Amino acid sequence: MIRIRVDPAPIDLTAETALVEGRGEGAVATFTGLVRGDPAADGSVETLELEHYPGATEAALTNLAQAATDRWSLSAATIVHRVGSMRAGERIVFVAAASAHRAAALEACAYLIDRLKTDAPFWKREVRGGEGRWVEARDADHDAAARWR
Amino acid sequence: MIRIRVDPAPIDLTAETALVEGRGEGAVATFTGLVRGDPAADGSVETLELEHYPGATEAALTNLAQAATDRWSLSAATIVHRVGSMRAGERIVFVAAASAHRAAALEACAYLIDRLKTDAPFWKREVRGGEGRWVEARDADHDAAARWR
Amino acid sequence: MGLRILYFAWVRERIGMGEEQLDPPAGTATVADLVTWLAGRSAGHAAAFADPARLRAAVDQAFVPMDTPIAGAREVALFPPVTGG
Amino acid sequence: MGLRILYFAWVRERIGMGEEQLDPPAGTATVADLVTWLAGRSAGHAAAFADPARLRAAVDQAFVPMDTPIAGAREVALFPPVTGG
Repeated sequence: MIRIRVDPAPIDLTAETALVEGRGEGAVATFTGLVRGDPAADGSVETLELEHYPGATEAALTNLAQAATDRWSLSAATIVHRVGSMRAGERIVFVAAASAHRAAALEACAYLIDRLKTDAPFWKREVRGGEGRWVEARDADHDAAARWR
Repeated sequence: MIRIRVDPAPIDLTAETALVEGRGEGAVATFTGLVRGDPAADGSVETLELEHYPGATEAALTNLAQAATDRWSLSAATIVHRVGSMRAGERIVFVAAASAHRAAALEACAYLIDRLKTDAPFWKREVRGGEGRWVEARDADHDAAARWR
Repeated sequence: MGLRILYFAWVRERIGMGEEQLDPPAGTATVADLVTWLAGRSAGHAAAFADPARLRAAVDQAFVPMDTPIAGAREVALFPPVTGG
Repeated sequence: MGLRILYFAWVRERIGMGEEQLDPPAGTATVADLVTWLAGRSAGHAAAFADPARLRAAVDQAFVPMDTPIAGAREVALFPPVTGG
């Protein structure tokens, strides 16, 4: 099962987890990214806005889930990414990998989130004190993605 | 936050996840182990029975969660393990790690489940076709735990 | 027909629109050539494309390097490095 | 007082009980010595301890090697390799 969802609605962890666990395999690994308040000189993050490239986003995430499924023989690979406006503490992204083996599920989960950071067309804008600022890409994300090549 | 629970009741993923996500950090990694049907010559697993060493189990899991918290500066480390009798598809174990950084959460999650397999006093008994059989320990589990030393 | 050109994030904001349909002149061989041509269209375009090192591209929805040919392409997207997840 | 001895999984099943309180004889210095002595107590004990390579131990709830001294210990547990998770 490959499940890709790009949606302005809050991520329903219970429903997403049930889909993955329902595949009948023994090992499920997940990663959830949450909006951080990240207090700074110009205040904490009030809202985070996620822009994406409709069509290309879904294609990139599908490719990623398929690559993980092939590499680790997954029974399920899920990527759910929220778009639009969200607040501190809310979920931005949820990825899950199910496999018969725990090492495969754990590695595939790390792969999905590492590659998503560099390979999917999303852009974050933080609003602090009423002022928006586009988040800069991090070199560390490229290093993390590169280890899977 | 360190949360350890050894309980015959089903694992409540929604409640456990809420506790971990409530710590205000940006990255949450989880691993869930489910009872596998594992069809074999003598039938599929009807029930799985988990025996443990009361007192020593909780101490071992607390030590493990504390070690992960110290090593990866976690804001939350959760280990919930079911004991008693359970059926195929049910959750045996849930571990979660929350951190400001995704690599820390992912690594700590893998550490928790790898070390749990060798360091906590649990024993599994599978019932197939009405016949119980104690599960043998796997060398691969020791190799997986050893990489964290 | 023309080429569909998409902008995202601060590239979109500086240009002041998310999309335009254009016919690049003959000799516009690569994404980089396209960017050079687009930079001359307005002050907003110039500002968006002032630092090519901060720019990324997709041709027909696939991420590509800037020296990728655009012959036959239907859609080119220009944007900053991605920051999802 | 005596020493509290706990058995788990198939060790418990073969012995036919989960726990006993015993006074090991003088000279029972290590966990391995204790196991040797226990093996003589019944056919069940002998069956449980027939293959020392398949046996693990904890002294006062901490996993230990078989050559660990038991002087001063209050509780010794004997069991197969663990299989949780």
